[in-house]
Amino acid sequence: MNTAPPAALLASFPDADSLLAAARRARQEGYECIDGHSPFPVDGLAEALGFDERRVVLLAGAGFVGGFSLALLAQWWMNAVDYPLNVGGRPLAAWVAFAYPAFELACLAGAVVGIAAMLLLNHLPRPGHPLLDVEPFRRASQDRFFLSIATVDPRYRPRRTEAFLRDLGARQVLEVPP
Amino acid sequence: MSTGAEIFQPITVQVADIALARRVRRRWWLALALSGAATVAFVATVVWLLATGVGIWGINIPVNWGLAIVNSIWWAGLATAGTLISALLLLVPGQQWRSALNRFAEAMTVLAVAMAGVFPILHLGRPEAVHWMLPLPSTLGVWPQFRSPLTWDVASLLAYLLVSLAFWYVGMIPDLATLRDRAGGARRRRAYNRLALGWRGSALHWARWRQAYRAAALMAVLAATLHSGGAMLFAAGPSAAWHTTGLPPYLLASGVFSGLAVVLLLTLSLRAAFGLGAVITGRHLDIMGRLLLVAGLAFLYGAATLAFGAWYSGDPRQAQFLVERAVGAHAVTTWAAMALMFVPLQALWWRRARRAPAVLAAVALAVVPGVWLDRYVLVLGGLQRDYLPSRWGEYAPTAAEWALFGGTLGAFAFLFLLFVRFLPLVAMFEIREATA
Amino acid sequence: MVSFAPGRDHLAPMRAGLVTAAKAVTAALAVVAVALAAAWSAGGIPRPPPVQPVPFSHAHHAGALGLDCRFCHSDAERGPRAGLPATEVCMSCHYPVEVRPEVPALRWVRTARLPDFTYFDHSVHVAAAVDCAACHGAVAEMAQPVPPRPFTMLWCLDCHRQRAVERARLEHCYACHR
Amino acid sequence: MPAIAEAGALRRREFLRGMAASAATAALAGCGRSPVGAVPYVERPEEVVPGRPLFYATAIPFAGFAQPVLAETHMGRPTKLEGNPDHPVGGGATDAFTQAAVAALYGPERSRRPLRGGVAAAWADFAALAPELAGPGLRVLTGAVGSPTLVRQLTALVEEAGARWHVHEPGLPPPQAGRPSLHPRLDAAGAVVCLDADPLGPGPAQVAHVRAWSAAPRRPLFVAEPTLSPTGAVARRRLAAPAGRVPVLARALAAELGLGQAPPLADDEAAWVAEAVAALAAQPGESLLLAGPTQPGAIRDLALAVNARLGNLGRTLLATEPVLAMPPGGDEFSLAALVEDMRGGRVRALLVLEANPAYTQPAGLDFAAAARRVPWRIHAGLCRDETAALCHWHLPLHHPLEDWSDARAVDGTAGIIQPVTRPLHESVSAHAVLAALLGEPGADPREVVRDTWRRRWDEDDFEARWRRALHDGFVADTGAAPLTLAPPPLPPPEPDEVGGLEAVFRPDPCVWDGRFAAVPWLQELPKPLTTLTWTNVVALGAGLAGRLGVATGDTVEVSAAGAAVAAPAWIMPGQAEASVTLFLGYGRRNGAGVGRGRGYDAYPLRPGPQGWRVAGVRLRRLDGAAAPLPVIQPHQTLAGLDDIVRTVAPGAAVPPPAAAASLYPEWEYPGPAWGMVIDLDRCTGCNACVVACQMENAVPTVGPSEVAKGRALHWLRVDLYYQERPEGLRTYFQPVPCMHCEKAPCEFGCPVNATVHGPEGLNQMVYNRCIGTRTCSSYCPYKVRRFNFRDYAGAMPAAYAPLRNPDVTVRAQGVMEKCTYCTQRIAAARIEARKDNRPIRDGEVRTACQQACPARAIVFGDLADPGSAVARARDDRRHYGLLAHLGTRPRTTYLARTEAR
Repeated sequence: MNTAPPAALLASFPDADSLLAAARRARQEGYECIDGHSPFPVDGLAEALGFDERRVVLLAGAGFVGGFSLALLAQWWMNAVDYPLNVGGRPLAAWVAFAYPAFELACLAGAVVGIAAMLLLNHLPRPGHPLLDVEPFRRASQDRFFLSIATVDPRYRPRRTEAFLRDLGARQVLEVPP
Repeated sequence: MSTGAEIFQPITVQVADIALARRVRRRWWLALALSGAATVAFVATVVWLLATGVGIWGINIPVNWGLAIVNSIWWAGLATAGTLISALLLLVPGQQWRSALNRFAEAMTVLAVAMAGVFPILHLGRPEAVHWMLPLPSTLGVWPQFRSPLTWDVASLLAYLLVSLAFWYVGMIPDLATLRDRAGGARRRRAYNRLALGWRGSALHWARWRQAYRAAALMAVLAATLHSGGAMLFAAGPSAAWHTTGLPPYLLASGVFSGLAVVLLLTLSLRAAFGLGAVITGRHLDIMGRLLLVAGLAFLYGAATLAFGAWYSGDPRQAQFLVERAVGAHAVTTWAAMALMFVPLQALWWRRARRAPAVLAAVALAVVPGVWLDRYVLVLGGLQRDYLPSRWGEYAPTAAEWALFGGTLGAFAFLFLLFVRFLPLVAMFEIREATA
Repeated sequence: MVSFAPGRDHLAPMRAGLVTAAKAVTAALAVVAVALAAAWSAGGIPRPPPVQPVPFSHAHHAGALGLDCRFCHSDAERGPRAGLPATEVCMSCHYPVEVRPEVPALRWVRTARLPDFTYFDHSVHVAAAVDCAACHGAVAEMAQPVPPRPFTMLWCLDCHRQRAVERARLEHCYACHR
Repeated sequence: MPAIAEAGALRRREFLRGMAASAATAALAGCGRSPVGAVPYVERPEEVVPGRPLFYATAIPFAGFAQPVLAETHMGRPTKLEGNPDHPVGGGATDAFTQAAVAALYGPERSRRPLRGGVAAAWADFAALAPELAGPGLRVLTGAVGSPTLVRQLTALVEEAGARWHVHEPGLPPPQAGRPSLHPRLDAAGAVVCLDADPLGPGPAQVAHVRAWSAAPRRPLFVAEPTLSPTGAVARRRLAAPAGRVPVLARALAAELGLGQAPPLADDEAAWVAEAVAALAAQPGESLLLAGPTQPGAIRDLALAVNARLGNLGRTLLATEPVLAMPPGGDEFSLAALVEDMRGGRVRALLVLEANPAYTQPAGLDFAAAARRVPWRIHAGLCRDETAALCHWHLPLHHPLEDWSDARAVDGTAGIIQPVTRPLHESVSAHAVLAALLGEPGADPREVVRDTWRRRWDEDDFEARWRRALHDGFVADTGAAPLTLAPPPLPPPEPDEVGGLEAVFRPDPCVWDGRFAAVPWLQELPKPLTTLTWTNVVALGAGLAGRLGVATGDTVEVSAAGAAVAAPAWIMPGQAEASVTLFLGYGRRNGAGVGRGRGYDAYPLRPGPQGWRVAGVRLRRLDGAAAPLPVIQPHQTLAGLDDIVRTVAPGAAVPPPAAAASLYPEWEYPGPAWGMVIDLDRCTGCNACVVACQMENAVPTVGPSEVAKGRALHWLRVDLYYQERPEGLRTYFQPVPCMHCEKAPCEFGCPVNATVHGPEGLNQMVYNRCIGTRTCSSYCPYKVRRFNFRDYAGAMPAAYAPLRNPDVTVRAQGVMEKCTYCTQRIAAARIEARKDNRPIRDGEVRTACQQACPARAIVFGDLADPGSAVARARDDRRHYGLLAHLGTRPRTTYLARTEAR
């Protein structure tokens, strides 16, 4: 047992519902630096922890629109402005034709931007996160559900918080090493 | 109350241990060796081709597109099915059926698109100048020509490949984390951790991940639909046999049809190989059977519509294309295709047949080559009987062309085997979600 | 709410490294681009003049003596190639008729090279009052002239696009290619 | 064409010597990379502007007749031959053989140096030996001879040295000594009937005849012949009759006109004769009956009598003194007589001058065995052919483009042949060889030729006339002197031919009697009526084939009089059921370059040096799979599509197409809008345009295996369609170059802008941008694009490199190529016009195909200029665009074929 204060407390729960309940309680208690960890996306958990954003979706949409217009513009400039050539008597600015690759590239841009946004906002990749050094936490990607409260949380009190977690129904409460 | 341990552990163990198993079955090694040999042959043929040029193929004027293009659109068609199963069904609310299949269906898609992309490059007269199809600035000051359906094809193949690759990988991240956490050795653990980007199942991460995943799915579906197996390359040209708006849906339908058959084959073989009966249940097979039947009928309808249109158009040449198809040089191929695609398919009207792996396998094994033959007839039909009888010509593929086709089959199998061995071939977290 | 993300981030240096690498690459590309652009505008990387069979100075003949280019390169206004003066042309100035020695055919080394796959006609450019220097540089100031810039397609196009009464006239492929 | 002063000509050859190096480098200049070194002249000739071609008037002899040409030379190397527009014959047009003659100049099959017993020898040695060969024991065997100088030398040899002169011309019947030459005037004839005659077919007079016919191609033409010929193909009414049956038809026809007794006829024959007679009688004095040179002399006399009766003599049928010279005495100087003498040991020395009896000898005439009894055998020719292999001495001769000589055109007009380049090999002039035999070893051929003309012209203005002759390419007013023919007595009727199968012989339309077998461009030239290349076949009728169970490509054995040949069969439309056709010129054994061992040799079946028909033929199918034949166009029917070759009744108009609505913008085409109109009434499928295009645009050949794969490279093709109609077989020729569509599907198919539209309406193909996706060809409804599946240009023998037109890019492997409307010619005209600030004149730009066409079927020019010939042609009632309903707006359009129904 090292003397330094832990980085966080980690409470493990048997199933998603108890984790969800625990998360709600913790919020009511006023805890702020809390997070849930589950082997699959638990509906409502993030919202229960106060998550409320659509940035990823919006950015993906922006990527789609941006990609489309950029591709359209680039094609028009290349084929109609920079080197206009009579190609089979077709119009120089063949928007209908340009729309096809533009749409495909828009799809690419939308997907890439969306995923990139997700990774950036999630601060991923981060293979070295201390949680990953906690032996039991390995179950978090398999069959266990965890609630973590960081020690930096203003409402954190070593004894009280641990007790709080226990009477939330946590199977065990662990200390995350700093 | 049942805890996560009891519900989730079995599936996790079963799937994860396929990738993590220390000892590998001999069958896997055998398959890998075979497909590896085919891949080597493929590379050798490519080298030969690049050294001597497309003159070693059977192509000519008028039939200047041969097996290469047939294979390309065939592979591209297969791919669409994977996208449909995983991405489209993901967007359909309230169904978890896909979870058992989507992962390797996506893998199939990614590999198939890659194979589809190989041929257009190999078939160039001067492959060394392929980069001229991309908008790269140079002292020539000349740009690609974006009215060309071929440029469209380059763009859409590229987009489709990257989108489906991204979609596949993002969906795999949480399961890679599972592998990390079950991996024995430190090195494997580190490796899977890197691949999983340090995923720790945080609620917020899940939330944003879900948004990104769905967005990617939508993009994949759009890309796949528009690409429709490179149909534009044919439909946009003036050839009487191709010049119809019905062609893209036709190619899309047949692509999905053949793709579903391939997914079905993969499903059955993986299910048998790894005893995944619990994960991939009879219900999955039943639904796959229904889907295959529906796709087949849709394609049949499409084919009928095209034929009717050709006849109804009153254009002698379109009619002539029909006749040529039915009784011409490739009549045998045409009817073989029809028989392979639609006769065994009818078995799937019966529930019993749909739940019998043997029957399903037989049907799928007939459909896949059937659709390939249909592609063959389609491509040749547009070229060998063009507007002027003086330019009517024939075409016979050479050994080099067959070798390249076989080579891509081998390469596909090789890469897929590696995927099966080292990556989670079923979306574990989705099944957890479904069973919870 | 705040996601649980305590201090120890093993990947922070990696991400930082990535960012710096990205910056470095971009900078490098920019530098190269600028250099190339400069090279083109300034006429590329000038080659050193080759060793010619006789130490002939253009600076002297065209500069000091003020001979017209066409005095020696007389084909420039008659045909596609400017041509090299027949040895008798040199002789006509350098030797009086009676003491004219027997000379072998000279073998010059080309400095101005027409790019592959292009057809250039001097006579029509002369007729269009294109100054020789426009392509060959200030020959009158160079003892051993080398073309000031590589004859790239873009460079030809620049001129064609400016001079043509009607752009398409000189911008189309068959203007130079056949 | 610059005037060539004598001095100029001399200086030209000097500088050519000096230019050797540069000429070599210039040869490479066509391939893109410019040479590193540059060698200026020491003294420059005025007329040479580097990069500009020079034209010299000369002639190419063919079967004794001069084909007048202008030779285009680049820095001293000939690259192209055009007809001589000022010449009374041909009016600037040429035939396929003449177009390919320049290729023969560079042919790798040409022998490099004199040989004695197969080892290199010196010309001087022969010159030293020659005088002692001259004498009564000397025999000279030549082909048909029309060259005044050659005739003078041969006569001298006969008269002074007592030598004997024999003539053997396998492809053509030689004029009987003393008989006048007959000149049909197709332009003057209002109706023509041909009895096994093929005036429009290949031969020395083809250009003259086709040009005359094209004056009004819609005249009634009746043809009865055993095998389809170009003349039969354009006939209004054609009867397939065995050659043995033609005499009967002739007598019936004569009887109808009151000459002799009418033999019994079959119904179709009677119908044909009735129509023919009606047409002849309708315009007495302006009709013409032609009996083919392959028919017996009696029938030719009969035809003459009929023409006399119709009053055609002197009007549509002219007679002149013989154009070709013959040794006096007829058969005594034939090849057979020579062989007889050789066998009898009466020949001490034999000089074979540009003839190849060892190959072209008829059945049963063992030339080789007989020749072995001759102590001195000398062969003089371009190649070391079958005959050369039998001779002690082989003397390489100059190609006509390297030589001084003279010759007479079909109308007798004489012309001087002058060298336009330095000899490529250690060859000599035929005149030098004969001069050596006459005891003047060192004679300069130029002086020999000048001597001939010095004797004809008075001395004082000789130089002027000589210069003029060189400049013009012909000597004015030297046409053959006309004679008035007395109508010959009616020949006694011969017994009718008994039935049974007959074989008729024809020179191959592309390699003639075998002399052109080494020219790849002629080997790959599709035979006009089969589109077959690189080989010959036995043509037989569908009915006969059905009876024997023979399919096209099967091997059949044709046997007659003990001899037999095995050959691939070809089911020929319009073939008389009772006759099969064998084509000469294949199965070459020596000195035939690429032609060696191709096809089968039909000579062993030939009854005599001039035998055109052998009766009592047996035909049987040999076992073995059908061989794939290198055919350019496998499908030769219209498949019921009536929008490809349009036909109209005389005076009728093609219904105007429904205005093709277009969503696309109208493009402005400032300045010249190039366009081409091709008149299907005029085209006789002679293929001159095809070879002209290949020579002008440096189109390589691909070889038989690639042709069989469907990879032929001709930019311009002549589509061939057969159609069985109630009124008989119809044959259609449709030349198809690039259509240069204004809404070109190929262009929008190209992903890299390698083919785009120019401001003058040209569909531009940029080879160095092409990456070979072949989308353009897939999208081209006319399939006029050709692809370099392999490195065809690089695979050509290096010897042909100097033949390449330096103004045209050499296409690499993997790129598309196609007709460019000869853009290099347009560019040259554009530059000249720009230099003196004027628009390009109508007719200033002429495409190679247009220039070569003897029928004037191709018109090219500026559509924007309403006065231009092409614009006027577009206003013709017969004008239509091929597949115009596709909305491609082709710039190349057609005038429909007129058909009396």
